[in-house]
Amino acid sequence: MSAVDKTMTMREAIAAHVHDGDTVSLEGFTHLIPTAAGHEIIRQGRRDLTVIRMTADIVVDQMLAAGCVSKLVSSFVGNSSAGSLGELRRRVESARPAPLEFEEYSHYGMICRYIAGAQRLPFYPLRSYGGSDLPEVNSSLRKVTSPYPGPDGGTEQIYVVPPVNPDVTIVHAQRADRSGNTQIWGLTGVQAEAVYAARKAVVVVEEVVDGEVVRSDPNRTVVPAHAVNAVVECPRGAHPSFAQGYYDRDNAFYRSWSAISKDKERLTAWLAEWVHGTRDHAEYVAKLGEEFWDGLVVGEAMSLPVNYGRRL
Amino acid sequence: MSAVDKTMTMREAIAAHVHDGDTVSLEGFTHLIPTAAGHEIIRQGRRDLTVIRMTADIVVDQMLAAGCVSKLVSSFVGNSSAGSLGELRRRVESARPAPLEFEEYSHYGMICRYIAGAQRLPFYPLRSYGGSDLPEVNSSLRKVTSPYPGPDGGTEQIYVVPPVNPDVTIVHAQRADRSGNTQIWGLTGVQAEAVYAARKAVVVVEEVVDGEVVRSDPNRTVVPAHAVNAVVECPRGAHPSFAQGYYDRDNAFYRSWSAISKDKERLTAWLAEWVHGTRDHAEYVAKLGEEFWDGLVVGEAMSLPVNYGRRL
Amino acid sequence: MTAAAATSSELLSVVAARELAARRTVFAGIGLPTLAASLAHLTVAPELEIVYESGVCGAHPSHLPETIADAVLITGAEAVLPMPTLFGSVLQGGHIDVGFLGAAQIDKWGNLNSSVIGDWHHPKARLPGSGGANEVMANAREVFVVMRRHDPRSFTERLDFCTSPGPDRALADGIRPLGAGVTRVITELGILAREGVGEELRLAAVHPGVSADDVRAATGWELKTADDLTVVEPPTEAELALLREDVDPERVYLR
Amino acid sequence: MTAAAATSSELLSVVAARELAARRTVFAGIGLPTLAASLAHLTVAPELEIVYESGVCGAHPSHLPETIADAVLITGAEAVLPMPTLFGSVLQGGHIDVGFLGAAQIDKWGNLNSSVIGDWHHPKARLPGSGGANEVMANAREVFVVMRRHDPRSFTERLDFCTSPGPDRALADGIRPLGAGVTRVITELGILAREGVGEELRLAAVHPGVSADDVRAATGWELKTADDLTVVEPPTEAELALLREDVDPERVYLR
Repeated sequence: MSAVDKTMTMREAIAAHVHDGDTVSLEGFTHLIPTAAGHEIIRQGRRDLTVIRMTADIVVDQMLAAGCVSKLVSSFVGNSSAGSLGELRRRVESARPAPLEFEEYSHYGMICRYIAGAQRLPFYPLRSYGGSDLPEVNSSLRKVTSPYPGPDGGTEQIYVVPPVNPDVTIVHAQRADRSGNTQIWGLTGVQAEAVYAARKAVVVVEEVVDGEVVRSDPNRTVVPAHAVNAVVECPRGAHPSFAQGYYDRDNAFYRSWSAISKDKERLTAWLAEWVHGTRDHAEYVAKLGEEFWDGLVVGEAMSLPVNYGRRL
Repeated sequence: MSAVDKTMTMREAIAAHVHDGDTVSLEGFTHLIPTAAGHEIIRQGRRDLTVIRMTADIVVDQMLAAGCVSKLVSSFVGNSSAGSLGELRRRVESARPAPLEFEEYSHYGMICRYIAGAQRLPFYPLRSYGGSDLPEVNSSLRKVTSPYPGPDGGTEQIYVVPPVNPDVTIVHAQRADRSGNTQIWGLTGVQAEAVYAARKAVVVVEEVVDGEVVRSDPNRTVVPAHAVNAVVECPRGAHPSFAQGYYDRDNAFYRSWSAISKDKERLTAWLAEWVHGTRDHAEYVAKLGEEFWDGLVVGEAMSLPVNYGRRL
Repeated sequence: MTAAAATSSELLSVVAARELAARRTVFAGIGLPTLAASLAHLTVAPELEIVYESGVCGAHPSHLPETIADAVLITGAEAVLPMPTLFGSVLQGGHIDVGFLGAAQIDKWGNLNSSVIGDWHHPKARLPGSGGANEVMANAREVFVVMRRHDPRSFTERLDFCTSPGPDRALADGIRPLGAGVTRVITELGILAREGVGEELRLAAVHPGVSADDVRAATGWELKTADDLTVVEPPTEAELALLREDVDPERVYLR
Repeated sequence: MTAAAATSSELLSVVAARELAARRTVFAGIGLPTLAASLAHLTVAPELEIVYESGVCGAHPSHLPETIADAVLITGAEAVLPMPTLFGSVLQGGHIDVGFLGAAQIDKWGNLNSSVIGDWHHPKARLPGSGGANEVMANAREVFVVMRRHDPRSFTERLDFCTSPGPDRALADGIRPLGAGVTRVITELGILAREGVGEELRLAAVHPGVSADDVRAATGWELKTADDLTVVEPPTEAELALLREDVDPERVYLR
């Protein structure tokens, strides 16, 4: 029933919902990484952010290099399988130009933190971490004794993680209606839980569509409007990652990032040219050029429609 | 990659996977209730079953009346909003013709038991039950102290439920391929968790479809093949409940059940005629007649297709 | 032309709708709660969204639904969520402003019984049980109860069984609930209200022609009366017209 | 016509594929594990399903995937699951027979380090960390490790950091894992193996031309040798043909 129009520009959404010192979750597992939102955070010069992201990859390295981030919470710090993150390694290995507080989990530990945050639970149990050194460097990994007998009749212990409740979660999606009903297909990752865990949520989409499009397939809605505060239309905003059915992954850019980020000067120049040097993501897209985008075009593989039925 | 053909008849599936004394979960929340499977369990004369079902409704009352069930685990015992379950009330209120062991939860407690069972957790926390009398009559509802400080800095307690791992879970769905990749739209309930919690799973479907149909929309697959042991094609097998896009709910039958089940003789006659008196669900469907089914026909409301994309 | 006098169902629906003013999300069962929420959406709470425990958000039903899982709620809805998400992230997550609950018995603290009459182990009458009621009570910001019948057996000093406890009982058990528990009880006699922890239900309003004494006589505990007891404003012609012509033209629930 | 001699990648892929005989589900990363699983599917494990931590089950990729989340794995897949379901119900639920893991360091108990070289707080080299490795180790029935480089720095007496512990370490911490931990380590020198709790990795097989002493010298702990040490059967022409013509014809990973 709600039909509040929550659309705004990326500039407006970041200005309204990301503040210095905030805890900001950016999710999207390989697919639909909210890069354009990260770039706008850089443009607006946010400082002292705690960034939460399962796979801290290129967009995190860029935000680190731009000086936005004082703390990182993550379960994988690397450039996919394509190499290293130069800035992250400098920050962690030699505190250059500043130390980075780092809270380390495993993937499922992060997922469970989001679930606990979304479900307002004080902790979430998982069968990870037994015997690992991770609890030694992360005091948030704790044990609980089950109140039920274990398989051998004795007591059973299990590790738990605490909830995470970001000030804001930003995700990228294929489409949403103006009130924020958000549809994702292909890999849906942990986006729904990351949104529900947050105090506020910004959804960036390839296209804003009519409510009728969303409502023709309500099972496709991964995040309902009541959990969304802002909807930003930003085509190609997930580059260099991909949007299933919209454009493919820019693997060449992933491969190039190790060399760019290894050299601080080159990295600074890259940011100056591609982020600070563009007014917004539309300019970044235009600067890459149509020929470039032609290389990432995907063909058609349409889902077969299903019948939701209509009372006669 | 797996392409094992798991299709079989309902008779074969129940004979192979439901045994006297088993714990059997039948799920489907108002939508897609596996009634035909319940009827075949009655026909095959199973005894001493523990039945797990969130909303114990008509099919459970029928299985109780047929003498199949010695224990019920549930969070709602009633005929939707259409009245009472006569046999269940006789069993619980006056142990006629035999007492019924009853383990009572709330809806979310049951959901969490399935999640814990699916995720192989020793317990699952939830913010229910504080101050309720339910823990007094169900010793499985226990408390755990969080290892993290509560909102006021002190310790925080929370109730937990134990996992449930049925011997077999039976669900009804719109369609599956021959290897068991199962697609549901409309209400998806807790079917995926109930299947993953079980040692074995039987999926009953309106139609078995080609793998290509399933694979045109992999996000629609609620239960993947690796979790399924048997696929049974049984059109209209969810009657008197409904299958979104296939046929509507038989509200008249729901309304009639209070009177049928209130009178033990009438209930016995109903079972004799409609369950024992039909060889299988196809006969039950035929006996209802085409005119009857015409009354439950639904019109078309097709989902708009989405593009999954194809690498060029 | 004067509208026909309001029926009991219409009265309860209109009064409940008014109490939803400015609310955003309501967890409603089928029947009077749906009518109330639909009317509120057309009047005092234009942004109101009904969330159904079956998993439906933002329904646009073509017909008045007969169950909380009616096929007409699904087709054309904005979102249909799996039940773990609905109960975990939406309800327990704290997204529900008002939950509607019914019950066989209620006590002065707004604790509810929907499980049994008599002893649980040997009940005189076995009722449906919690369903999601225990969760709605624990997690909705507030709970509205609509009970047609107002008599001392239903409004009781002592519940036969507490299915869905209010925050006072929860706190005594060492559990801190999210919401205020039952804040409004709407009956054929009037409205009982409480604001939150530590407060009893008090008589806040009576319907025209009903006295405070009538309500006290129909209540099984010593019912206190609010300082500013009011008389319920009867349904307006506009409210009745919307209810009769737009919300339930076939009078499925407006019996 | 004789096939060209097997490259190191081909050798490792073929040997790993053979070890997958009769397995049903494998959790594989991109690269050699995918090649091994794809070859096994065509040879010794026709029912094998590759599950990817991104959420893909039953992929039918049109092209060899470049990441575990490549768009070509999604289109035409049998199921794409949300990550909580994949990690919770599929992996932790116990549905994975074999998980493939890599690591910077491994010790004799099959414990793995993929986090740091040096001290965690001031690392000489910061590595990617666990990702899902900790979960794969805890929940897969067994774990295969493919490590090209076999030298004493990687096969070490003492890990700089234990990211993904085998069952012996887990049990010492009071946690009972589901699986056996690392059961096979496949390297350019041969195969190390252990069966489960309480057992060290032993040298089980050497590649042709490699001696047990060579492997011991390349291993940072005192490596024991299995009683029935064998020599690895070289890749057959049939295996190489499938790998080269069907699995990775463009030699994306068969470098």
